[in-house]
Amino acid sequence: MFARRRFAVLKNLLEYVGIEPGRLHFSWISSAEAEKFQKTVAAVTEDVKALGPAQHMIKDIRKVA
Amino acid sequence: MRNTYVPYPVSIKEVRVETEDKQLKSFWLQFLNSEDASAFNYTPGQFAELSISGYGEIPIGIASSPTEGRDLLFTVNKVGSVSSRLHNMKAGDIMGVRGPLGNSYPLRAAKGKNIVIVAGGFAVTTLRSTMNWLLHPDHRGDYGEITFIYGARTPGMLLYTQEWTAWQNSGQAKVCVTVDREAPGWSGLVGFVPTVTGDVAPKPDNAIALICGPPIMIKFTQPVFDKLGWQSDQIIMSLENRMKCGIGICGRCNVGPEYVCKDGPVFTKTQLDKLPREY
Amino acid sequence: MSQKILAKNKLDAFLQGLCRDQDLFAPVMKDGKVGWAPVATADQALWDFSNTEMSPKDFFFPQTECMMRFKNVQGDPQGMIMQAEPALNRPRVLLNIRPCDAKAFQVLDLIFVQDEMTNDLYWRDKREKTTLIGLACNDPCPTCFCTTVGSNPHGTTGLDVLLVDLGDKFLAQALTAKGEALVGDLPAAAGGDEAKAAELKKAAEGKISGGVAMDKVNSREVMELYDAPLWDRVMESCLNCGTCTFCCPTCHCFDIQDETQGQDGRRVRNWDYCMSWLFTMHGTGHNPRGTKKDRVRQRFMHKFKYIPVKRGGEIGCVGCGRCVRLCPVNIDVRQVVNDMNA
Amino acid sequence: MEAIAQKIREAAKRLLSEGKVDVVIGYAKGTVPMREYPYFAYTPEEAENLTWSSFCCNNLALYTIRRPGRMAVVAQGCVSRNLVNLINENQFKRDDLYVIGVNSPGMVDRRKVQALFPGKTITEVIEEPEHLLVKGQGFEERLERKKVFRSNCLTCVQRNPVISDEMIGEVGPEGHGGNIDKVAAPWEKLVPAERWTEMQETLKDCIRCYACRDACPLCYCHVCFVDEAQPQWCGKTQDEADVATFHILRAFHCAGRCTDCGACESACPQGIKMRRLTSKIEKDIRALYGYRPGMEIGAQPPMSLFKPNDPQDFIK
Repeated sequence: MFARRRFAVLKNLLEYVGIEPGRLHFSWISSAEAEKFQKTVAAVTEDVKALGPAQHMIKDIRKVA
Repeated sequence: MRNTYVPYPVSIKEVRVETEDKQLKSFWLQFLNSEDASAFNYTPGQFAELSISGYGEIPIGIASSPTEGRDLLFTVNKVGSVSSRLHNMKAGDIMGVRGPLGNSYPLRAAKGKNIVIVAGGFAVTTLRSTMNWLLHPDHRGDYGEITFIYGARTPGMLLYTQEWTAWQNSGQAKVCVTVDREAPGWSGLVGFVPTVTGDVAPKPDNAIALICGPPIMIKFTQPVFDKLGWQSDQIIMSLENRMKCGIGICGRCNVGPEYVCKDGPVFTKTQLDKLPREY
Repeated sequence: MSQKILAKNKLDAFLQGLCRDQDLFAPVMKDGKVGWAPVATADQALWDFSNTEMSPKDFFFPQTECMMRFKNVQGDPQGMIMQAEPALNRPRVLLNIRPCDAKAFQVLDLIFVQDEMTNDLYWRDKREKTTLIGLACNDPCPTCFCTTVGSNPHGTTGLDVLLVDLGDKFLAQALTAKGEALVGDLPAAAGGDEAKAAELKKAAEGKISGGVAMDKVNSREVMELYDAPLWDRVMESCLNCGTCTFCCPTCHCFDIQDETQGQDGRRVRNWDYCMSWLFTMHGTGHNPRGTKKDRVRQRFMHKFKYIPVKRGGEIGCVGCGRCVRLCPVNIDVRQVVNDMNA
Repeated sequence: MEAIAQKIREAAKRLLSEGKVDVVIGYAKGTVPMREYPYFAYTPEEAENLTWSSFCCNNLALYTIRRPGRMAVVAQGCVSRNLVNLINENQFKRDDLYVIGVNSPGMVDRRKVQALFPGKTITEVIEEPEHLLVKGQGFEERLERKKVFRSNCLTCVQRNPVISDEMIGEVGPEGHGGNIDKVAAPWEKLVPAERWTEMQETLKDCIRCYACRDACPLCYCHVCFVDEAQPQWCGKTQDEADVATFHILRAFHCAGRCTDCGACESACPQGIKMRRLTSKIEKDIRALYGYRPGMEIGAQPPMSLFKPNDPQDFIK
């Protein structure tokens, strides 16, 4: 429940700085909800794949300064 | 002109667990290029930066003696990320060594003198190097009496047991090894290093003392030497500080005007008395 | 070395000559701040300014510098072996650098290059490939105190050429063979020009109002200064941030770290600072400079006592006044040193 | 201003000579124009050095952290709000603190003043009731104070201290007419693709000196996340990803605690406007949970609280 507030603020902040909304997900899943867990993970994976590689917050160390 | 930040590539030749708590391991390292091995000219008391690509470097005293050949021995305590990674490495793995760095024990200047060595815990590494160097047939004749005092918490925490046993048996040096408390199977000395040093009572006449150990041991050993009439310039200590560049630039190990990595790690007590205790 | 005249209407031609086979940089105005940038013509560069906000030290000692690279694969014949980054491929000219900043590089030379082992090739390579054309200060600002720490508004130390603004022209003084090659073809200065430059120098020196006294700092023992009570007051407001060290032309502490990305790896050095708690922290948890007071004291002791003791009296400060201007809590180095000297 | 300063000195002298506090933390006149600094008066004589001007930009609440003994703090609205924060976060007891309250006239941004005189050196700034008389090498000009306020002072809603044991001078107006919601979170207006670029542009001069963090009275962790070595959360390089990681996480750690006091921007040697990040969070906390930090002793910080009906439309 505390996490709900923190994630609400974090999600807004990340979108505010230009990180795509699809990269942060939040769900309530009980330890008994195996099927929901499986489905959520599959959905998140799909969403992130669709977004492609992240453009921001990635440090490319191969780049010559 | 050599780039002294670039480590020499070496491979791990042998790994040995040294202590019962498995926190200390010894690594014998072999240079990949023979010209690097000849460039790496060191004397006892110096250290090197062990480099693990992807993790970083750690300054470690050289435990081998140049009299033992070209391979290098390091005994490493597992504390940070580099040493933890090193503890997970195995024979054949490639890493780097940068050095030799720092000054060394003033052994050549001490020719003709008696030498007292006091070591506590795993700080014994560079003193192992020193003992091997001193006891080598080329050097032993240049020195008077050699006393080696070494203590650890328990018998299982003592490093290089085979070697100091051999020194003891050879009769070439007076070897006093102690553990903090009585322990099953231990028939040697019991007591803290300062106490044992007081009992052995090394004489200051024509002698130098090399002391290396944790701060608490040094703190209590110093007064013992004072009481026995030793002068500050006869007492030589090796410091440890956080180091990075190892060549006296980056500023981390700076103690007063001195850089432990370049001007040290070996200092006389006379020098240390004039410095802030930032070590 | 020769004294030449560089007419202001000949500046563009002079600059063209400079950037023919070198990269040319000069102070420029960017977003209301004076900073360094590449220039090609005279009007892109600043000729009338006090000094750049930050020191130009990052030309030789970048805040982040890749030192080596390695292939991050254990077992590969080339794997895990460090290879040094290549040297600078083009020489550079820094135009209109202030004498204090040039002096700072010479102080740093004493630290980065000492002997065969302490021989920082990254620093040295860039130093050797860079020509410094200084611009004398005719109007030092109220925070400048160069004359009291061995530097001068018209100082020549570390420079290849010194330009003195005489109004309609510059007196160009060649100070090294490198400098001579750049200005040798310019017309010679007349006696009056040199006299005018000498007058401006005197006037500039006279404008330096505040400063530091070092006589007692020099004569006192390290431990006497170290144990002096002043540090309890100096450290009170200090934030232990890196502002003073990062803007300082002589601060040079750094950290080295490894970074990996798949099969690629590099060893990088980054500026670090003695104000940071982490800087001296041991792996065991012991910290030899564990308190704010220890860390604040280190900065001043290092510059005004430790460096002079170790480097033949050279002070680790050139009096540029940047830390005085930028410290978020106005810790004024002049006051601190005068308290050390009291 | 000088009248207020005089009263602050008198109060400090009285508190110190009566032994009510061990130290009075206030501001003293800086050695360069427009730079007053945090000052610690331990004796009535030292209290003579205290001052009050348009350039009291450091947040003195910072200095109460881990400080033993009884202390008095000169506090305008924002400083008092941070004191309340610290009391609510159990950093010290209200009883150990004596608040010398003072209405903030709005503090002046020295960068805005300097920007009016590009390339020139300001040697003196004299305070007048509504103006500043700026003197420099070969110039002299009178500026309207309001025109050079720090941005956060323009939109401040709490100029009087929320707690005080003694009020110096009059209680003044709480705001100055600016509306925070008109300027907060400036990137919200942009399309997502532009936001990252704008943040990079804002942070491009950052030198990682951490003055923003170190000047902030919210930052009192024993080990800050950027200083953690095992694991290292944030790279130490000047790469934009490392710089952004530091600023985003720092801003996030201020969630529900930031009073928009502006100490971070005032401390920054590079003039970086990091409030573009923190103002977004401040705005969200108000919108989502109706909370303004530091307004009330005993208030529960919103990030360590929940209500059953908290917004959750982002949860799948």
